[in-house]
Amino acid sequence: MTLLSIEGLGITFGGIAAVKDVSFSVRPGEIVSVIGPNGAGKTTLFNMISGVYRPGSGRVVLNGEDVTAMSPHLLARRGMCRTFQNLQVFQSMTVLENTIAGYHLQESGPVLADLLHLPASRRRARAAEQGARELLRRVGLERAAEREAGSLSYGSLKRLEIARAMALQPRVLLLDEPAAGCNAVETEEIDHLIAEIAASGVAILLVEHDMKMVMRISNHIVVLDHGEKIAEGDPATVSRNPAVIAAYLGAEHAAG
Amino acid sequence: MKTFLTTTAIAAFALAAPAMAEIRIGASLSATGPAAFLGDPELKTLEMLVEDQNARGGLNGEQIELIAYDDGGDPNKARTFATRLIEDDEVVAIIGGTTTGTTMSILSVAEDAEIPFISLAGAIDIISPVKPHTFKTPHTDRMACQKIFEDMQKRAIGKIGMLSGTDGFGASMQAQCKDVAPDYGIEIVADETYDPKDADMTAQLTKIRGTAGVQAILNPGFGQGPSIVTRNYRQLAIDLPFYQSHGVASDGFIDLAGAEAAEGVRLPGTALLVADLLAENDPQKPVVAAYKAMFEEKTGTPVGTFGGYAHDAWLILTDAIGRAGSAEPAAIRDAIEATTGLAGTTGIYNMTPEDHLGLDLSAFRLLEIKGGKWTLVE
Amino acid sequence: MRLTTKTATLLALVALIALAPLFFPSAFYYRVGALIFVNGLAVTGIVILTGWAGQISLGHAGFAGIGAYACALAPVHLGLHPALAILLGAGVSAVLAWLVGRPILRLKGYYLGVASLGMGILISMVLNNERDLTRGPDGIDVPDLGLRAALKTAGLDLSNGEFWYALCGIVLVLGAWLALNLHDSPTGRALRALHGSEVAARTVGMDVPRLKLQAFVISAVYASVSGSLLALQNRFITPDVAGFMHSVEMVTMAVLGGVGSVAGAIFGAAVLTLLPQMLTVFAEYEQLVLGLVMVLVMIFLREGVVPSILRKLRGTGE
Amino acid sequence: MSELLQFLFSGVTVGAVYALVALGFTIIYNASDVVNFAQGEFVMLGGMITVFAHAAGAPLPLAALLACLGTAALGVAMNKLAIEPARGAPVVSLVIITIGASIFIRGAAQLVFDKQIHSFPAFSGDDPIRILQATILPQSLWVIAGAVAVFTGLWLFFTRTLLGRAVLATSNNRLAAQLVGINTPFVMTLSFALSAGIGALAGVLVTPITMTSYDVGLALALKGFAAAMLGGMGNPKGALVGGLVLGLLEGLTAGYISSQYKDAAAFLVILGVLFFLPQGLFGRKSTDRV
Repeated sequence: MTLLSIEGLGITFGGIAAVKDVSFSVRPGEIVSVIGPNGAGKTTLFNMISGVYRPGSGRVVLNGEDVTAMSPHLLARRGMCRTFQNLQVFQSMTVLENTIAGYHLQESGPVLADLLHLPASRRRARAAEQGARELLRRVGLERAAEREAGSLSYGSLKRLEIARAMALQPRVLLLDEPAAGCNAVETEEIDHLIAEIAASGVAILLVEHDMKMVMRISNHIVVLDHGEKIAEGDPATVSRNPAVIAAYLGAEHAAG
Repeated sequence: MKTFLTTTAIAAFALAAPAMAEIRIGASLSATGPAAFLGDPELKTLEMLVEDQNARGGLNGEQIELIAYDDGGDPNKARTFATRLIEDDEVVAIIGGTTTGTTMSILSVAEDAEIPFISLAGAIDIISPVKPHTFKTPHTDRMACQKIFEDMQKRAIGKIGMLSGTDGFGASMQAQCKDVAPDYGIEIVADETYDPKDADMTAQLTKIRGTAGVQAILNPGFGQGPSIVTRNYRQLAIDLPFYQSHGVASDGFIDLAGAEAAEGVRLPGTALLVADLLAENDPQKPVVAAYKAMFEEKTGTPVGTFGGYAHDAWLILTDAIGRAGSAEPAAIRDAIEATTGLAGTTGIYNMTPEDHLGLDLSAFRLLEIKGGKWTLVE
Repeated sequence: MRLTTKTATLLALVALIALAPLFFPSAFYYRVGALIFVNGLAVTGIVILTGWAGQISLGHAGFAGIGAYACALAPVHLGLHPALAILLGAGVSAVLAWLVGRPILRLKGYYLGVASLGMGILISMVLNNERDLTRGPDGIDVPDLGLRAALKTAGLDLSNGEFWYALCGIVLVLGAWLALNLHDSPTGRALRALHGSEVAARTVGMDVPRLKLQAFVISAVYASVSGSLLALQNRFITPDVAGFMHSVEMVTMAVLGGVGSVAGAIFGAAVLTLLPQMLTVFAEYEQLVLGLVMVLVMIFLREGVVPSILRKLRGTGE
Repeated sequence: MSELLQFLFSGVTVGAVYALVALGFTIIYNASDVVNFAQGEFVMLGGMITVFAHAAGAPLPLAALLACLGTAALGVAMNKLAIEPARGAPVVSLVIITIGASIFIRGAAQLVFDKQIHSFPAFSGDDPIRILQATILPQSLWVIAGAVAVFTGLWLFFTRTLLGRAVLATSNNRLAAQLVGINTPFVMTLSFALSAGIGALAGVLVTPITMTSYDVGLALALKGFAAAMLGGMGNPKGALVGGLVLGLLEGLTAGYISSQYKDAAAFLVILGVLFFLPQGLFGRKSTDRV
């Protein structure tokens, strides 16, 4: 059963097609990775799926509902959440508060109750805090809970973003380079975390540069080059695909 | 620099030793801000007169201490300073309120504390209805309108256009003129406004000129606005009689508008502007000449109507303290109310319990600018 | 930890308000205190809008103007008790903020600044020009609140200065309490989150436009009540209360003291209210010194006085 | 018809004043993302220094030159003493610094000069130029020419010169600009000198029309800021067009609708434009990169 399906998604910037006619689908509990050389359009694709950009063409269907270009906060209500390649944590808030923010949909209520500090408001906030502390334990940040997020290391921030996204109890989680900039130990921790989340039935869509990690944890891989899907399949199939090899080699030649 | 030092010395002194056997008089003036054009000469006048009075031995044998604050034209600040003058500085009387807004803020504080208060602002509301402790020296804007309309009547002008500033001065006079115009058989057929900081008023003037039947134009306002209007008047070559208000009654207006553009402009002014033209037996002549000489020597800038208001407030206050022989607020108040035949720069003051201004229309003199000089129309 | 920040702020505030009169050299200082509290209230609203939600407004004095003129006009024209007029003003401000906020809060940074500036100028222009209603730039009398007389018959005889000091102090504590409640509530967290990263806030399900609008409306109500208290206290009000300078003053107070914290903002209000009173000894040099103080504070305590000093006290160990 | 023309002349005169002030904002904004609220004081200084230098005996052109150079030096001083020491502070703190600086300059001006209103003779006399029964003053043409000249200069500066591009690069990313070898402190100093100089030039050109006093800066800065935002902050074309549009709106509203609400009309149009074009008429479009 398909949870998220991407149907012919495309967008142009200033007349140049950044992403062109990309389709694939994700099932619950599945880890689907999108790979491709730099500038292949992976993050742009993510931004379209998560409602940050409005696609020029195509559809995004979530659990049978057309959610194309829907605002991210409405997608969140429908169970889709994401992390960001260039970290979007709430820098001046504490680690705990960052995570509690992920519980926003559960904890938010009438603003008047918040202003008056009514029991209902406190109850909601307390429940969110308990959940957040539990999540921080899961990602190994419980000891940093009261620190200002801006003071954390890069790897910790990556985990914090995942914790915040998990707080939504999403059905679909989009992770944009969760291991970028992390050392081997941190990468492995994140690796485990992702597998664990998928095992609980969450559909995961991943953009990642660390090929070893991608090959290790993905059920399905989509390869983009110059904005177009050039291959798709399980890790073994994709890694033997000549078009994929050419794209990566070509990219490396160009870079070298 | 010297005035700065004295003010600082006085202010510092006031903080250090709050109870001295002196007559303490308070002032809250708009020495800065949008009404600085009025407040600045007022403050300079008061400082100058206090110094002069003390040099001549003070009043009733006591030295006078002036505690002056700059409210920047902000009514809220003016109220705070009024409270400070009464509660903290313990003054026996207050001069000030450069604008109607600041005056109205000081007024209720002074009335509550039963401290005599002499305002330097124009609006008629300040003294009508009469409040026991509040007086004022300038003519009301209503009187300015009447003086102008009297002259228009003589020239058989029945339909006029008005172009008023949107500041307190312009807006208040605009309303008063509209109110009294019917008494003089005058109809206001065009009624336009400008912001005091506007750079060009030809659009409004063009509109007024295009209104059918306009026989003259009246421009209530102060600051640079009326100068720009006057220049625009000439630019558009409008040949209707042109009236300004007492808000521009100073030599600075002629300089700014240019003698050529200001030629033929009429306005109600005070004796101060035509000191040299006054008849020898004019009761205002000595006081006007003395103030003019003193102010111009001291500051190097020409006198204007507004400094004159402060001068007259000072005159009324010191006259009252002298007659009362006491510096008790209640005694001063009673003495001010009994002021009779006191010649100031603005006019001859005759206060009564029903009239806390004490001037009539005769105090206004209708002036016309001719060849870059003020002349008397009568 | 977070609880103590809130209680500490409130306790310090209550203690200061209650004990300060013991040190007043004269009754005049009740007036200064009451002004500090009125300004502190408006600035607390700015903390919510600017400090937490990260949205700037250069037109909030407009709401103060609505609050002030509601107290001047509603008792005369609608026969409303002045106390109810405060509520009416707050209600009108809230509705106006809601209507205006929807389109302008889409704008960012300076563009939001100029749009809110335009809104403020439109309000002050109406107050200036609609003479028949507002009596124009020369201002209008405001009726007596009547509470002081009521207290007197109940046996509590306060001078005018004492009464307004106490009333404004109580309202400020109340306003600070509400704001501090909000800070650690779900809504407050969401506001601070969207300040940190709007896009991340949206992806965790926050309805960003709605949250911004809530902050805008709440801060408008703070400004409005502050304007009402000023008008009732002065018994007279002019359109200056809605002027651009007053808006800038609010923002300056907040930033100077520390726009991120309620305590900082109230401190900023206290400094900028007291400063002109202290600078009178400088006479003509007053403006010069005022400008200099602002520049120096922002250079050396760039996050505002209170947060910068707290940070230094805690040490830069982190 | 002649009325319409007169309203247009009035609008263009006022609009050119706004445009000149608005143009002064662009350089500092482009270099530092800071809207300098002391820009109006630069305009005031241009007028006041000229007035007092002229009164002291300097011929008008020399007085004007002195005013521009003196104000530019003051701009540099402001950058060195107030902006540079606060580098890295939040933008809102920097804006408060510029407000503090403007209060300081105004306070100094009232001491050094005075609180009176001043003017000096128009460059080419006061005889109006008559076109189809409408008239315009020669000084208005000077102001319009000044606005166009400053606009052209800035446009060439930002698009054709290495230095101008360095200014833009500094604003885009200060660190990156330093890495590619741009001397960013120098760029900032230059920006303040240019902005202040342009402000002073504006003051010199407009004073024969608007007159000047120590406190004219604020009102001019406010209108100039609004004009710059209408056009799109940072873009010289936006400043020029924004200023002229604002002036024309005021002139036409005063002429045909209500002089009382002419400023209201201007701000309503600004609100309307920003509703459809959140970056102003010619502002750069920015997208959040995530």
